[in-house]
Amino acid sequence: MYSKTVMDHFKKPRNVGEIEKADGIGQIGNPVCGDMMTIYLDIEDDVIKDIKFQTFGCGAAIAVSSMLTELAKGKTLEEAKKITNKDVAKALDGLPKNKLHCSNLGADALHAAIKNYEDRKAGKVMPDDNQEDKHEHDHDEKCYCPYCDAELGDGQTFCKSCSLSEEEPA
Amino acid sequence: MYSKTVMDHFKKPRNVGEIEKADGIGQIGNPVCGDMMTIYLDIEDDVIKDIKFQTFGCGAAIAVSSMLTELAKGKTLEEAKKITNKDVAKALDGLPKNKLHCSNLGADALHAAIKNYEDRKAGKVMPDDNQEDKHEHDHDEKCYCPYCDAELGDGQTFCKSCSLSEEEPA
Amino acid sequence: MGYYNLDHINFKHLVPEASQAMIDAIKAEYGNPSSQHQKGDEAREVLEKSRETMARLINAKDPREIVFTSCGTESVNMAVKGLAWARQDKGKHIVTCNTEHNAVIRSLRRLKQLGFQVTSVPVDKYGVVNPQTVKRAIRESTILVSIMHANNEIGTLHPIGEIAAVCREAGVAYHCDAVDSVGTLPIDVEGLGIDLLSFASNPFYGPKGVGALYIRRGIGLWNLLDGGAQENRKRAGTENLVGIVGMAAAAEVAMRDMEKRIEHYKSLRRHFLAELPKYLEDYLINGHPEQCLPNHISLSVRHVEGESIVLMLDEQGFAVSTRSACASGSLRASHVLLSTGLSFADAQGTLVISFGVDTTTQIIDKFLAALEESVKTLRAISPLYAAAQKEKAGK
Amino acid sequence: MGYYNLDHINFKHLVPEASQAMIDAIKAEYGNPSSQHQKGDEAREVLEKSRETMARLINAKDPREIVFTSCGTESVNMAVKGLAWARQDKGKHIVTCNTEHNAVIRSLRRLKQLGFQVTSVPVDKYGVVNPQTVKRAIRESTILVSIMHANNEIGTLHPIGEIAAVCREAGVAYHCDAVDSVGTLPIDVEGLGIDLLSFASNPFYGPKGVGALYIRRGIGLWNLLDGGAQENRKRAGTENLVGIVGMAAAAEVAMRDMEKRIEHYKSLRRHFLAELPKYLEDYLINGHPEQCLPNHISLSVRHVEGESIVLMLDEQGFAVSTRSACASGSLRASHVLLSTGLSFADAQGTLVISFGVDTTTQIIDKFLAALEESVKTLRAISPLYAAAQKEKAGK
Ligand SMILES: Cc1ncc(COP(=O)(O)O)c(C=O)c1O
Ligand SMILES: Cc1ncc(COP(=O)(O)O)c(C=O)c1O
Ligand code: FES
Ligand code: FES
Repeated sequence: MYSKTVMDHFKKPRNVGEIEKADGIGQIGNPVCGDMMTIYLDIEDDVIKDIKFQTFGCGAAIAVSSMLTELAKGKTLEEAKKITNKDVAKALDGLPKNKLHCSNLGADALHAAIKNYEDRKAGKVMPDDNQEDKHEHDHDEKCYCPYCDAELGDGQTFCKSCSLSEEEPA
Repeated sequence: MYSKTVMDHFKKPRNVGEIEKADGIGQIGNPVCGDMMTIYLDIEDDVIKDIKFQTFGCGAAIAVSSMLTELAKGKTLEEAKKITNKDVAKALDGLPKNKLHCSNLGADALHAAIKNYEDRKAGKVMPDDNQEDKHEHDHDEKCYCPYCDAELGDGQTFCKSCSLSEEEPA
Repeated sequence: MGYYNLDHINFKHLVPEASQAMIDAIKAEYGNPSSQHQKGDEAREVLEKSRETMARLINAKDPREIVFTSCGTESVNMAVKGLAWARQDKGKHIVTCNTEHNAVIRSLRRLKQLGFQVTSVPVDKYGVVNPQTVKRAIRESTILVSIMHANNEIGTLHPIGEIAAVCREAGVAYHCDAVDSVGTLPIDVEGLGIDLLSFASNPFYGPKGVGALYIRRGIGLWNLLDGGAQENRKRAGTENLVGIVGMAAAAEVAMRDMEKRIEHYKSLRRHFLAELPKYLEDYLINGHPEQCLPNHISLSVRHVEGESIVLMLDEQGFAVSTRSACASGSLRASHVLLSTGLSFADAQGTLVISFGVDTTTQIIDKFLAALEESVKTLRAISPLYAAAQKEKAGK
Repeated sequence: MGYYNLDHINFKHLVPEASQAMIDAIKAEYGNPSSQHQKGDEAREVLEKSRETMARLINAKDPREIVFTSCGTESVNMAVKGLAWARQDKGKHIVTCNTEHNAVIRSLRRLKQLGFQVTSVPVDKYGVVNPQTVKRAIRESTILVSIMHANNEIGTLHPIGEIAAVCREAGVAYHCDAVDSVGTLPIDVEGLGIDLLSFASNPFYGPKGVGALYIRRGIGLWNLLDGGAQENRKRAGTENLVGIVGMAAAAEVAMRDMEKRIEHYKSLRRHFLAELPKYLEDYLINGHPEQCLPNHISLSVRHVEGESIVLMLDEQGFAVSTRSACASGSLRASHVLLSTGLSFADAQGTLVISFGVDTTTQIIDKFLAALEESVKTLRAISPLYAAAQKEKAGK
């Protein structure tokens, strides 16, 4: 099901943990979705000196987090902003179709953390404000309902026909 | 599928053939139905001295004809009239459900032949008039559509839902 | 006493490759292809490899266009009902022909009960549908055409490429019940432009009770079996992996040996038809003389009834049938034979003789002798034969 | 490295009797049960003997009340859709519960697309339906109640006898999806008064992809598979005789060993639950503590996600699952767990552990050690665990 690279990053995730006084924090996903990811950045001269993550999620989500931190480490913010979800999936030698959704969390969380750093610098947010949960889809990388593989539109996390309840119980 | 007795009568049918100057002839069934049976009677002092049959039909129909002639041979007309389809089936150690239909031909043909004899005596018909094709069902012995095993009403040979054509071709 | 199978349309033995593959699969104890762990991976691999084999067998572009089912009947029901439901908003009219298998006929009858309309087009005396007749039957509201490839009673092949072209032009989906031809004759769903193709494993010496449906990419169906996510979400239910593996193994052999088998069948058929007049008179050969299954003969023996011949031949060690067994239980004259213009009596006297890879000309010769014998006995009992003889004598 | 199966709800090996029966069937080359000759007779006999075994397994009065299918899903689809169609003139309302298997849920969703109405009743925190709630949900137009026996995710058993009584009183047909209990627990369709009962072969160590449906005499269904005359005209299609024979052999063993197996399962379950606190904290056991499958444990490990635990345990040689595989492919929190009141996060962290006849307390001990290890690793990564620890420390 998973590529060797995915399994390697799942079994030995790189850069796990929290950075005590992080310069930027990005959090994305929620348990409803099944995945939650927090990215911590330590930034010096607009370069990502250190990056750590915490993830609640499936094997793919953990591997994506790990790979993402590897890709971002040492990069300038401008470079890091260009990392896409597709890059992460590619670096992992691909992900199963119904996991592409999860993989989309990775770059989103990184970008959220960078934005958090920039917003703090601009005085827009207090250091411990949490970033909003946002889950947009790239237009080049389609996103699929984790339930039925139907293609999802922007912002959707499940396709409509897979909504849970049949009818209000009597 | 068939009992030993059925197979025996099928393989070695008794009383096959035509009686040249028969005193009574009964014919029943038609090729639409898949079975046709002709019974020839040689009657002396109201006793069936000889009986022969010709049958176009399945294994069951042939065995039924053969067994019927065995049962009827030597009987008085009054006795022979009492032979039912059920008696024939019973003497054959039973018939498959979807063959009960065919088995109903046997006694019907015999009764038709006796009636033909009596009608001739009464001057109602010429010796070579064919009896009408009649296929009624006893009320104690249910009859089933040979196509779908649905129970049939009196006079029906196939159940309505099994009628052949879907719709007139374009 | 030996027992010879000349009823291959209803029963084929397993090729050794298939039975070995099945026994291996039983012993391998594959896991559940849907589960998340190692045991599941292994099973998934075997399943997907089998799917690829199926795609090759009918030249499907993408293995995901193949869905495994539990038999030809399920494939047909899934295709016909699934398409009708999926497109019911576009229209409720379906075109078929008069000689389809019961799987198609009764699926359509079911749909009629749910408000669909069906037009059944006639066939010619060989049992062939004219594509132009299909074209004329298509209306604004037509959503589906379902016309089989090889007919299971008379062996006739319909011009499915031309029918597919007519459907393509009209924007109507085309389903082809190819249960009796896939694995025997080459089929190319891409080249022919077929949208839905039903087939089964046993006709090419695979296990019974395993089938598949080809669904062209982009053709949407409602599932017949709703539930879990198996078969790319097109057919729920735990897979019969043992059967699927057997089907794939049989398909590999079928592809390898196809030409050789066809040659063999053709020579048997020629032999049979050439010898037959020496043993029998007053008979008819049904179906198209060339456009037909190479291993199939439909023979109407006049003045006797088919089941009684089958029974008598069975006693002598030969299995043949009156019509395809899946339709049996019916004692009525075959709708297929009547559609080609046969009389009721002749239709009732019809045998289906079908050859297999093991059939030889020696077996055929023995069979013909037994047939001669049986028919003689039965004609002696038959009132129809007696009448025909009298008529002849009268002339 | 050894590999231990603790995922028996998704994958059971074949009992030797079943695999031997299947291998024998493959070698026996049975004919087609529908054909008219000797080869057919033999096959028919084997088929009918298997049907009698099934009838004994669930105490059906008459073997003709059993129809063989290709899986549990087919049985469910046939029962639910077939009854709905057959009774649509009487009414179009169906009652079910919130924790059914996808086979039922999606069959009902399909029927909704065709104009039926569905009421889904809630369950209590153990996942049990209250028969009185079912009674209140029944309306004038209700034609069918479909409520499962053993839930496949949490193992909870519903009071199906009481539900059957409610249905009987209301004149409504009762279908029970008993895929996960038949062959494990005694079931008596006569005694309980069930009208339709779906079951499958693999849950009692028979082959995968074989199932059966019990249809009480007098209950009319529309066929799901229309076509030939097989299965007493209730299910068309060439039979998977190899699978059916395997199912029957497994059923014989299941009947013989049922008590012994249940005792074994119960002692394993006791051991597991007694030992668990030594290895793990912050967890929940889902389902009813007594009215449940004896070989099934649903365990929610808080603050970690289930699939990642499964994957990690797989690496260490243990197969478990997050939920029943037939539902997998879904990454969403389980509707069953949410229905019992679990939070999304806890539901995401749920494992299904299920024992088989070969499971031992030694295997369970090894498993628990591996589980402890895996959970520790994953909690170290988890933001939810970190937050929970902070909160605890703060208090
Ligand atoms: C409760 C329940 N119903 C139905 C099914 C479907 O059965 P199958 O996978 O044999 O189609 C399952 C699957 O295991 C199940 O657990
Ligand atoms: C033309 C045709 N279609 C469909 C079927 C049904 O296939 P199965 O018996 O595998 O369900 C048959 C039966 O052999 C057939 O001959
Ligand atoms: S982000 Fe993985 S399923 Fe929603
Ligand atoms: S009398 Fe035999 S089928 Fe009609």
